Amino acid sequence: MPVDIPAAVIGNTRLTPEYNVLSLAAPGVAEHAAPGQFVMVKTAPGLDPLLRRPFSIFEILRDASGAPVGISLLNKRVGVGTSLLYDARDGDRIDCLGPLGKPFEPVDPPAEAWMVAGGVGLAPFATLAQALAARGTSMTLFYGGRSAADLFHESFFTGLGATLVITTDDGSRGERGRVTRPLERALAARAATLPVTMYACGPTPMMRAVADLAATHARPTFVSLEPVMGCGMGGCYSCVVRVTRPGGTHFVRSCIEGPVFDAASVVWDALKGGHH
Amino acid sequence: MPVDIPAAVIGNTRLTPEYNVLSLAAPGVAEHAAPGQFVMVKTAPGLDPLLRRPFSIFEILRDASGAPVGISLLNKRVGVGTSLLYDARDGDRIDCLGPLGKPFEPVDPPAEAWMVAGGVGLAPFATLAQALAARGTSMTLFYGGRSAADLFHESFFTGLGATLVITTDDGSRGERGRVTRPLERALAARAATLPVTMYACGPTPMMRAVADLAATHARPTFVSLEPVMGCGMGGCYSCVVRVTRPGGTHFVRSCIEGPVFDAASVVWDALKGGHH
Amino acid sequence: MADLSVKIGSLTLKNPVIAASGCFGYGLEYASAVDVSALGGVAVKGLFLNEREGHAPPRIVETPAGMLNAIGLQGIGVHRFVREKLPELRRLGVTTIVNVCGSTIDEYCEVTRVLSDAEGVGAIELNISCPNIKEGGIQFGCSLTGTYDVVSAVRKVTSLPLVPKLTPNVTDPASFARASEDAGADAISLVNTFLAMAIDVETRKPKLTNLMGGLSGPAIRPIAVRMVWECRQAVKLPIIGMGGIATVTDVLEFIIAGADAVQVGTANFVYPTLWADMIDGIDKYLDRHGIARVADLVGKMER
Amino acid sequence: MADLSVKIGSLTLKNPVIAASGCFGYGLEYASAVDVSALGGVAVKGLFLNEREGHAPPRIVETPAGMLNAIGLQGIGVHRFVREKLPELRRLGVTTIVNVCGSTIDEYCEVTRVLSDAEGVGAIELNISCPNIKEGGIQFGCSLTGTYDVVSAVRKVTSLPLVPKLTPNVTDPASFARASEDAGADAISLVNTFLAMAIDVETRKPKLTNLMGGLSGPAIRPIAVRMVWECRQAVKLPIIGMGGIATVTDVLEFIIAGADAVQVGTANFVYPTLWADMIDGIDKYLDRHGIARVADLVGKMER
Ligand SMILES: Cc1cc2nc3c(=O)[nH]c(=O)nc-3n(C[C@H](O)[C@H](O)[C@H](O)COP(=O)(O)OP(=O)(O)OC[C@H]3O[C@@H](n4cnc5c(N)ncnc54)[C@H](O)[C@@H]3O)c2cc1C
Ligand SMILES: Cc1cc2nc3c(=O)[nH]c(=O)nc-3n(C[C@H](O)[C@H](O)[C@H](O)COP(=O)(O)OP(=O)(O)OC[C@H]3O[C@@H](n4cnc5c(N)ncnc54)[C@H](O)[C@@H]3O)c2cc1C
Ligand SMILES: Cc1cc2nc3c(=O)[nH]c(=O)nc-3n(C[C@H](O)[C@H](O)[C@H](O)COP(=O)(O)O)c2cc1C
Ligand SMILES: Cc1cc2nc3c(=O)[nH]c(=O)nc-3n(C[C@H](O)[C@H](O)[C@H](O)COP(=O)(O)O)c2cc1C
Ligand code: FES
Ligand code: FES
Repeated sequence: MPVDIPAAVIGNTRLTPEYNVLSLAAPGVAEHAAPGQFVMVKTAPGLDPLLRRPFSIFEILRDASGAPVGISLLNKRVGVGTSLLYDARDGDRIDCLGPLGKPFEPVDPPAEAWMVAGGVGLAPFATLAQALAARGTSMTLFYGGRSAADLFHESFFTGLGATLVITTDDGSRGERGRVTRPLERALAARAATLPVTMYACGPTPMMRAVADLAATHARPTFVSLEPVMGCGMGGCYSCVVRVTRPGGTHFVRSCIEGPVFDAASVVWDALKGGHH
Repeated sequence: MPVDIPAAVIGNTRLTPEYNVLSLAAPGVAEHAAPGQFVMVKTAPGLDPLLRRPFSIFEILRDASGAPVGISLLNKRVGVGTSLLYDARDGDRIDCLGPLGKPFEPVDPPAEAWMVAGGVGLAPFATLAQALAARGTSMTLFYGGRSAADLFHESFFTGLGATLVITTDDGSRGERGRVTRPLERALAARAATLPVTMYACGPTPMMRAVADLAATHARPTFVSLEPVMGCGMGGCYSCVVRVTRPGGTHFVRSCIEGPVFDAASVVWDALKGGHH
Repeated sequence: MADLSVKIGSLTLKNPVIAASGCFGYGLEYASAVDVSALGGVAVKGLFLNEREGHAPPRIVETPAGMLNAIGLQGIGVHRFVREKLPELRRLGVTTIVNVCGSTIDEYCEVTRVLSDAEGVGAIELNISCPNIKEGGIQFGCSLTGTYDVVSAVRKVTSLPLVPKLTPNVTDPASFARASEDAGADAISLVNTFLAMAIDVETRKPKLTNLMGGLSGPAIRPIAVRMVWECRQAVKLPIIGMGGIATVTDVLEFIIAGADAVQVGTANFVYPTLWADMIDGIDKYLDRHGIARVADLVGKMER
Repeated sequence: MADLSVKIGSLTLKNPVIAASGCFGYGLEYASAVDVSALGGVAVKGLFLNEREGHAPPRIVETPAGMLNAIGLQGIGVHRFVREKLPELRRLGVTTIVNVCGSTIDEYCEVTRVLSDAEGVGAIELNISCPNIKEGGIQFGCSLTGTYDVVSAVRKVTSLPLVPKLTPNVTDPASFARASEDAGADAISLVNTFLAMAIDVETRKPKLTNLMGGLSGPAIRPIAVRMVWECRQAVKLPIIGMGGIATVTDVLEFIIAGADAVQVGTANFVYPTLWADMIDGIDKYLDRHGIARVADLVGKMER
């Protein structure tokens, strides 16, 4: 039951010259949002740019009584629309359609949840971590960034009881290199009898590497993909991803059958077009 | 020698729900501006709206030392672009090309200058009044608005020594009715031996009425026209006005041969397309 | 409250506002956000006889005030449509217009036959104008005899209102309107998208995997309005106009130019909940101008 | 510093960036704001033999990411141009391309003859594609034989580089490129504007006095790029591409699609001082990609 809300900007925290967190007054969206869902955002009024942009719902904002009043987006500027969102100011009106898409399904104990985030791929995990914490599922966040300055909201996750494993490309925080390296070691170290469900979001090569590890170690794994999306509602067939279904592989619309997919079902060779 | 400047908004005074004065940091424009000249303004970045909009230079802004640092615009919201300028905020960047067009030629004493302004047609007269005051030319401003709330900057003109004659459509200030009524009486009352030059800007019917009075009373009169302008530089031939020239009537480009025209030369029947 | 109803052959639409084919899925996708039965109609995604994969992504690219698409008519095929979608559309009270595709005249006829035997199809929109596929479509739509042949062949197999959808990628769309009229169409719809392309200058590759795509959205509106006006001068048939409609004003512009009804495509991607305001806006305009029926506004441009 | 020069027949341009006809006056209007000699060339406003009034205003209307114009080729005629404008253009060192109009083949030939006898004309751009006037122009540009006839007739009267300017309002622009090539053109330029219209829904009147106008600006760019690419596949002639170019990226897109040079029209209205950065940007791109000559980038799209 998505709604389209002319949301007012109620906060914009610029984290780095590239990343910001944009807070939007959008009660109707916040109310029904589930972990991993997204919104389609009109980054400017008028026709330039014309189309909306998809963003994961980062945080659910609540008032003093705990009632959901809005959402925040973790935005990385990569082009026109994300630059506009970076520059947005309090009081700007930003149309916001959602919540959209299939959410993550948070796993229950005794299974553990391992989240794997690369860069802005952290976005869908704040809400997932809350849902996992509420179930008492123990969780680990494998979080990779380019450098220490590009890692955010760690205390939010540790505050929920998550274990953090950090990597950076330049070694300025945590282990130097890919986030899949410590993940691989952790998978190798874990007894097959102890269940783990993995959740990954980030650059396509990272998600693919996680999917490969998942296959090798036979762990259920869900990825949140980020193809170009024209409508977010299943109307345009622009966002298709090739997945294995009974009877063969098919292009399915990731805005309504995703963005979260079982990593084992994704035909990775057919993935193209995202900016990651 | 027009320049194109990415001017920063340094002030926006909303006078009524329709009118505002927008101040722009644009030293290169301010420096060379003459009374009655205009600028072409990009009301928003990007492609919506695509074209610039023409605006009279209302005031020349100066720093403490008197050096020109910017200009202001008297803006009336009538559509997309003027609404954007109404909503502009400090720090917004607004591309500003100018100064453009043929200026008013301020008349010298003993001639008197009578300015006739209707609504936002006041815009080109602030700079003209300053130039007239500098020459010691005595001046009268006939200023008509819809109501008292729609009359602005009167003290600016009286401060320069101008006599003010006010009319409003609803009679809430000054005489009720058309601004051309007191003008007509004044023309009738003035001896033919006492020279007067008239300057008019406002809705086309008003300017036309002034031109008719000018012809009847044989007074040199200049009008500042406001046709749709695509470029402001003489490039597109969109802004043509039909005027009488040696050898017949011709369409001339009002951005470079105007916007100020000898009222007697304008073929009023051929005027169309402005919003006034 | 003005009379907003529109007749397209034997079909009466509640109002002139139809969701454009390919821009509204099979209609059901929007049922959670929109009262789809309140629309004048829903033109569903183009259907061939069998399922189709469509092109490899990226399938769309944004352009100034528009977008290119090369979806390649991914679809579930007419049989699954009739089985899986049509009953639900009927249940919801949707006025369903089916966009029919084919690689051959036989396929157009066969798809139409299946739909004519099904319950709940309001009209057939013959897609002879998709610029994104090699076989079928555009090869008929860019030739007058091709248009005539496919329309008259399909005409023979159905009594449903038959609406060929014309391409703008021709010198004289009005001649295609006439060919459609001659071949027995009940109405025409136009425009489909403009064949176009975009290149990534860093990679020097086309931005769409398919190389070319169709341009839609507000960018094309002035051309589409012109074509609707030209067709209005050429034929008596009802015209369903489209191309870049995003606001009530745009709808009215098409109607005044000569469209009996309109379709909204790309704008639905941006504002999927625009429908109620748009329909209401037409009503308000008619009331304000003292016009009793929307049909009285059609083609009423003055000079 | 890459080699930006471009050959159009016997004419060498300093760089591929030309001001489009009708969008830069006679060039001199911009001399106070721009170093007009630094441009690859200036295509001046279309000229008939005699002066022309043009259409009654309003002559333009803004549209989404574009504009319509129906100027109606107001102009001073070729004789006054040669007398009053050409000497100053020569003095400023402008590479002048004259956009030649005609109501008849004879007029095209006569205007061209006058220009061929004058000093300082770099090339003739044959405007057979203006959508805004009834006589001349488009009547040649929309017919293959018309195009062939006018180009070959003008070819006989001049040795200046001859560049027919093609209309996009046809089904297959590439066939017009071939007809031009066959008729002896030195290059082709495209696209002129798209025939279009806009209606004021409150007055129900066309927004342009002339009813129809030509659509230009970024809105049309993806269609123009497609047409340039199609023509590149069809002819060996140099191609001057245009339609919605506003940035260096747009210039490069046209070059990669197959344009040897480009023209910038509508964007000049918005950013009249864009030229230096645009030319510099091409140079920087070529350096960054290790391409020595802009000519080496022409048509180098990869699949
Ligand atoms: C379900 C989903 C959730 C997402 N969540 C987030 C998030 O939380 N935070 C965040 O910063 N980004 C997120 N993204 C990516 C974000 O949508 C794109 O970065 C954004 O659309 C780019 O817009 P732009 O105007 O800045 O870029 P453009 O100027 O349009 O293009 C710049 C680059 O971005 C790529 N791109 C353009 N549109 C999209 C698109 N719709 N999806 C993916 N790539 C695109 C282009 O291919 C190009 O390379 C998400 C994407 C999806 C599909
Ligand atoms: C030399 C000159 C000086 C001007 N000075 C001022 C000024 O100081 N203050 C001020 O408020 N206005 C001034 N104007 C008028 C101003 O340019 C228009 O009001 C403005 O362009 C409308 O833009 P918009 O986007 O708000 O309107 P749109 O949404 O584009 O259109 C709304 C209405 O305005 C009319 N319009 C559109 N463009 C123009 C145009 N370029 N010129 C005239 N009418 C137009 C349209 O016909 C339409 O009826 C001046 C115009 C000229 C030519
Ligand atoms: C993503 C997309 C898919 C489309 N698919 C179809 C289709 O399947 N059949 C069809 O006839 N037209 C299709 N069209 C064309 C639209 O129905 C419409 O003719 C065109 O987009 C112009 O209208 P608009 O500017 O309102 O989008 C498609 C358009 C888009 C943007
Ligand atoms: C106001 C205006 C006037 C034009 N006049 C002419 C002309 O006289 N001759 C001509 O060949 N093209 C003329 N054109 C077409 C342009 O040269 C160019 O082909 C077209 O505008 C597409 O380029 P653009 O999108 O960069 O403007 C004119 C275009 C505009 C906008
Ligand atoms: S984004 Fe339109 S169908 Fe998925
Ligand atoms: S506004 Fe372009 S010529 Fe005057």
